[in-house]
Amino acid sequence: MTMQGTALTGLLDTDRIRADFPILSRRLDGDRPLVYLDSANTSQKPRQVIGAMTAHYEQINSNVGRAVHQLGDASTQAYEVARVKIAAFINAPDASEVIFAKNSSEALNLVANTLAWAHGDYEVGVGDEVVITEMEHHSNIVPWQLLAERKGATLRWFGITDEGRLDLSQIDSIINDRTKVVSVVWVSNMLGTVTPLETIIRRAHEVGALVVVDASQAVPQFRVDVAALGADFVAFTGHKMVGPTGIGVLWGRAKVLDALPPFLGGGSMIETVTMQRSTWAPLPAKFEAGTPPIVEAIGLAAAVDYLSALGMDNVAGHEHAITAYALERLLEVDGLTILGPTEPVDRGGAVSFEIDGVHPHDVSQVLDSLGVAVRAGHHCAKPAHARFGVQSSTRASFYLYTTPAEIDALVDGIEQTKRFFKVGS
Amino acid sequence: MTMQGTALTGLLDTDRIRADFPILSRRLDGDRPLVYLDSANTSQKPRQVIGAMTAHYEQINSNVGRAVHQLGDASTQAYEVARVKIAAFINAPDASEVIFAKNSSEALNLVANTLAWAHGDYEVGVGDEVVITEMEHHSNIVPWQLLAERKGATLRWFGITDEGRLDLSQIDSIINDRTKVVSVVWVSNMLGTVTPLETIIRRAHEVGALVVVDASQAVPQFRVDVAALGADFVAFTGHKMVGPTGIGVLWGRAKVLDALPPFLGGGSMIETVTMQRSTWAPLPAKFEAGTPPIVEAIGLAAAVDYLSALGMDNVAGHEHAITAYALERLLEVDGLTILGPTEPVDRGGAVSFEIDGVHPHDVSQVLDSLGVAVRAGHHCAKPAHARFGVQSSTRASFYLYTTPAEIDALVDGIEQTKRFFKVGS
Amino acid sequence: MDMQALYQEIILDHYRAPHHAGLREPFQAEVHHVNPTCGDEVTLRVHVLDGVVEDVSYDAEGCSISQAATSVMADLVIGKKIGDAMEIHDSFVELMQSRGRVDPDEDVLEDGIAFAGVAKFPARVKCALLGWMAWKDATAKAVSDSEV
Amino acid sequence: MDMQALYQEIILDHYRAPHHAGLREPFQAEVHHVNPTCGDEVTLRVHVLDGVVEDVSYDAEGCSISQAATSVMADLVIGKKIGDAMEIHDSFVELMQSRGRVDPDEDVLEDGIAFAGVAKFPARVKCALLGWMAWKDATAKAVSDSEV
Ligand SMILES: Cc1ncc(COP(=O)(O)O)c(C=O)c1O
Ligand SMILES: Cc1ncc(COP(=O)(O)O)c(C=O)c1O
Repeated sequence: MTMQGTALTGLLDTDRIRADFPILSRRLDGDRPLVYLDSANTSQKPRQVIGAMTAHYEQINSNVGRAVHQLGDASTQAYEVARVKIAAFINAPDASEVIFAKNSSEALNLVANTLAWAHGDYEVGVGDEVVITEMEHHSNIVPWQLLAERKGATLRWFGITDEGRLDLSQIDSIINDRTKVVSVVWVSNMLGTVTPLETIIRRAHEVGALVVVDASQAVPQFRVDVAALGADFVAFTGHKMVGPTGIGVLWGRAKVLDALPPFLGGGSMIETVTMQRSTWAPLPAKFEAGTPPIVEAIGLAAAVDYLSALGMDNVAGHEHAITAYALERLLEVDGLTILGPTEPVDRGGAVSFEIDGVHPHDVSQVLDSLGVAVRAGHHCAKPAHARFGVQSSTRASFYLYTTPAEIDALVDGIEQTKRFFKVGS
Repeated sequence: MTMQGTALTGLLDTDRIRADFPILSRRLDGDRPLVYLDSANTSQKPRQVIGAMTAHYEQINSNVGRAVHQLGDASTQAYEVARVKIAAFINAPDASEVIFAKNSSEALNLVANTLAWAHGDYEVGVGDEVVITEMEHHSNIVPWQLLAERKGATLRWFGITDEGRLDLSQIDSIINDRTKVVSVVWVSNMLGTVTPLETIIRRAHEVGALVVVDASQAVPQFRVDVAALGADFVAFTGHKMVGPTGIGVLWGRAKVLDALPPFLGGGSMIETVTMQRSTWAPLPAKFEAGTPPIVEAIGLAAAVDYLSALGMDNVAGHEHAITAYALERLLEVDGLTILGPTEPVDRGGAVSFEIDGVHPHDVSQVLDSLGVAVRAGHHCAKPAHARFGVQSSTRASFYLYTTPAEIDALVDGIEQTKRFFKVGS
Repeated sequence: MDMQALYQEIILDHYRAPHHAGLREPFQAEVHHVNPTCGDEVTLRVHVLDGVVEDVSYDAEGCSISQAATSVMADLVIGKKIGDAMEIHDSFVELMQSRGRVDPDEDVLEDGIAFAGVAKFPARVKCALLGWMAWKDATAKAVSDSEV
Repeated sequence: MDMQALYQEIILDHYRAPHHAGLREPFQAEVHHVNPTCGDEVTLRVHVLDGVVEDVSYDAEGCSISQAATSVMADLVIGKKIGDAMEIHDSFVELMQSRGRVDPDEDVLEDGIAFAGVAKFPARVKCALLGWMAWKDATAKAVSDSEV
């Protein structure tokens, strides 16, 4: 069955949207059109975002927060307006709770690192526990392993069910009085699973633990309201939400951020410096040492404008429709096994799968020769792969520019791959 | 005396160069041309750099090191070629010793942080000493204060002479057997001083200490050869060398980097990950967690191409000629005191000064109204200001596009400022 | 960018001869405020008695705008009831954050109306507010101490 | 992008039925290598005797290219003097890093010439080298151990 057979509802006007993304009209080797199904890895960027950055470099470029001159003023304003826009986009109670980092990974490490040096309430030490899940991206595993190892705390984690959901059956023992911090992914970049954050946050706060949410795949896909969510930290990354590389965001509750020690030391994060000692600037500057990713913040603000103009509910609707169609079509392929939920319920737009008899690298190589760009490997989620007894998988992932015809191209490509490697029917 | 009176030699062809920088033909308020004398804060960017980034976003954009597809390949190549170019630019023995960070500040914090968690030879603990100077940018003070405080080590520093040079008279007692690390600026962003690194490195290595060099103002200004220099770490930042924001570089000796623990944990920096433990990828990946500043690295490579095409010796020659002219003209101004060396010898292109009876903020405000952009404040060097008994200063700083006529505009502006505030002759 | 509009004569007068400068006794609270971006500093003392701002004195280092604003602030609040002084504070902050879109009320702000032009220079707004913020902070401390 | 050129029949044959697969005794050195970007893994054992590569055995998980390259490698080095085997290693590495600009020498590389096409796919070069790197590492260990 191809798209023609189904009446897909909830799709965005992809013709209009695709015209905004120069790369999508690019031709690959053999004059093949690009079928970009690797958006969970990084998204493409519209002219509006690229143009906002170019315009800044050409007309306004200057350092921020330091200069009295006109360019410095304009640059500072643009940078701070970017913060305000991003705060509004995630409904942060206050823009000063929005900290610019270089990516999600740094945002998550910022929390783990400042907890490592914290004294008092937030100190993590021997006997304390840190909770993550088996479904995490390496960027939400390694920082906590380092914290636990360095401070003598114990790392614990939730497992994954056969369906690819979090196994919360032991929640009351995994999150307990010794738990100091719980860090959980919102949407898995490998399995596509949307996790039941509400339950986890409720339990974590019951025992007085901090909650960190890795929203790297969530903020690009649906409307996020950090105030309603109730977590203490939310991390996400610019390049997955039609924004530039080189920028990520940590939203944190002011009360907690204020109580934590600084992360990186240097220019802009100080109140005063003598050779003997220094004191720290108020939020958000306290956590932004050195010249920040200025133009990247401005690019991210343009990305947020772009997403808001489409409407995040519409973006989510598109993702849902495309994912449903992809699941339906992929499930028809003989010898194909999906890792993760096969129903488009509580599920984001990343679909990882295995083809009997063909290694994911080889699948993606043949698909690439047909112009279909997917990712093969462990997708920075080795433990989740190990959970399903595999070392790697092929992943197709979608975004607001993905069309049903591209899903058809993927499925056709998979059939061709099977023929090439002489497997299956 | 104005330019007409002097035969300045060693200048670059600024007419041709300025045509590459769109912002330099911008008009400010009151239709005044921009006289940008704040390049030590951040430099402007040529079309070549902005264009390289736009082209990447429009044609190649994809994540690096993870995907088998054509865009992923091309993006990875471009990113790694950028590393190779930057390695060649500073004559690094091996490209894998070039670590991309988000700015200089992060590069310096990377070293201080990994030393804080190091075990064995590089461990810094009670009784150990860390040496910096009074001339440092806050970004090369605060990380070491944090390290010393957190590990119970002692922070020591070199003072500044009245001429604005490092006072090395006590070098053998300040750098001693207890010294574990010495971190020094190469070119002061406030005083303009070029420090005698050779002497410091020789002494530090004599006692077995590591040497970190803050080359944020050096790499933009003259040919840097890290192999010949002999330090263990060299940090610099993209945005001050006609490159983009959001990227910095740490060069480190492989032997030392290999022995240090990781800095940030996450995707790309691992060899393997299980829930129980992880192992680290070889250099440079070990120190690059998460999606790196890909497009920023490509922009920085374009910057390095731009600088190399001009020739770093020519860039240094231009800087020297302009600085000499600026010093000469500024010294003619009644009531103006230069902080830092007044001779253009071992001196970079940042000139900080005071005007009797007018606060630096007010100086820079009036200059700005004339289109002359300078910086006022502590320039992230509060201790160096305190050393000269002042809280702030006005700083003019130059780069490869600065013309003698812009220096004349500065001096005229200063005279107008004095008239406006009714001070001096 | 009209420098005359920014640097009103009143501002330059206060700058050259600031009122109430120099630290004085008695006082209930002393604070030290810094503008982290430029380094301007003020040490400021407040003495309150029976709900009235009896005295404000300070030692400040900074640009003409921050010095003059502190001087004008001291003139405005000394002798006022705390509540009234806070209202003046609020009007001044509102004026500063208006980007030039609010007309200052001379009856309330007196010499403070000279700062209307500063509101058009975002980088200088912090300068004009430094002394006021210090005063607000110190007064809050003085009040909470006297309540104990 | 010619898939036939990349996936030569020889490669697919080795992939489907790899030679010398499965860990064997005796051995002096065992190493475990991982390709961090994709997760391909190989555990590899080497036994050397009198300067000759007596045996190579392995347990590998990975794509067709990495599996086949490891199989071909074992064929090529087993029974060779270490110095000669290292030379074959060097030719193979050179071929892989040539981006398709070097003509492989069939006398030296035998089935290994089938990998000439891989050199044009930079992302797959690491796959083809995984087993070879493991062998080189293990052999170096075996030699230094036997020297002790
Ligand atoms: C000497 C010196 N060191 C460090 C820095 C910090 O660089 P960045 O702000 O890019 O981290 C600067 C510039 O601000 C500098 O001039
Ligand atoms: C779920 C998840 N967490 C964290 C990350 C890390 O993001 P970044 O690479 O931008 O740091 C990613 C993306 O790679 C992700 O998908």
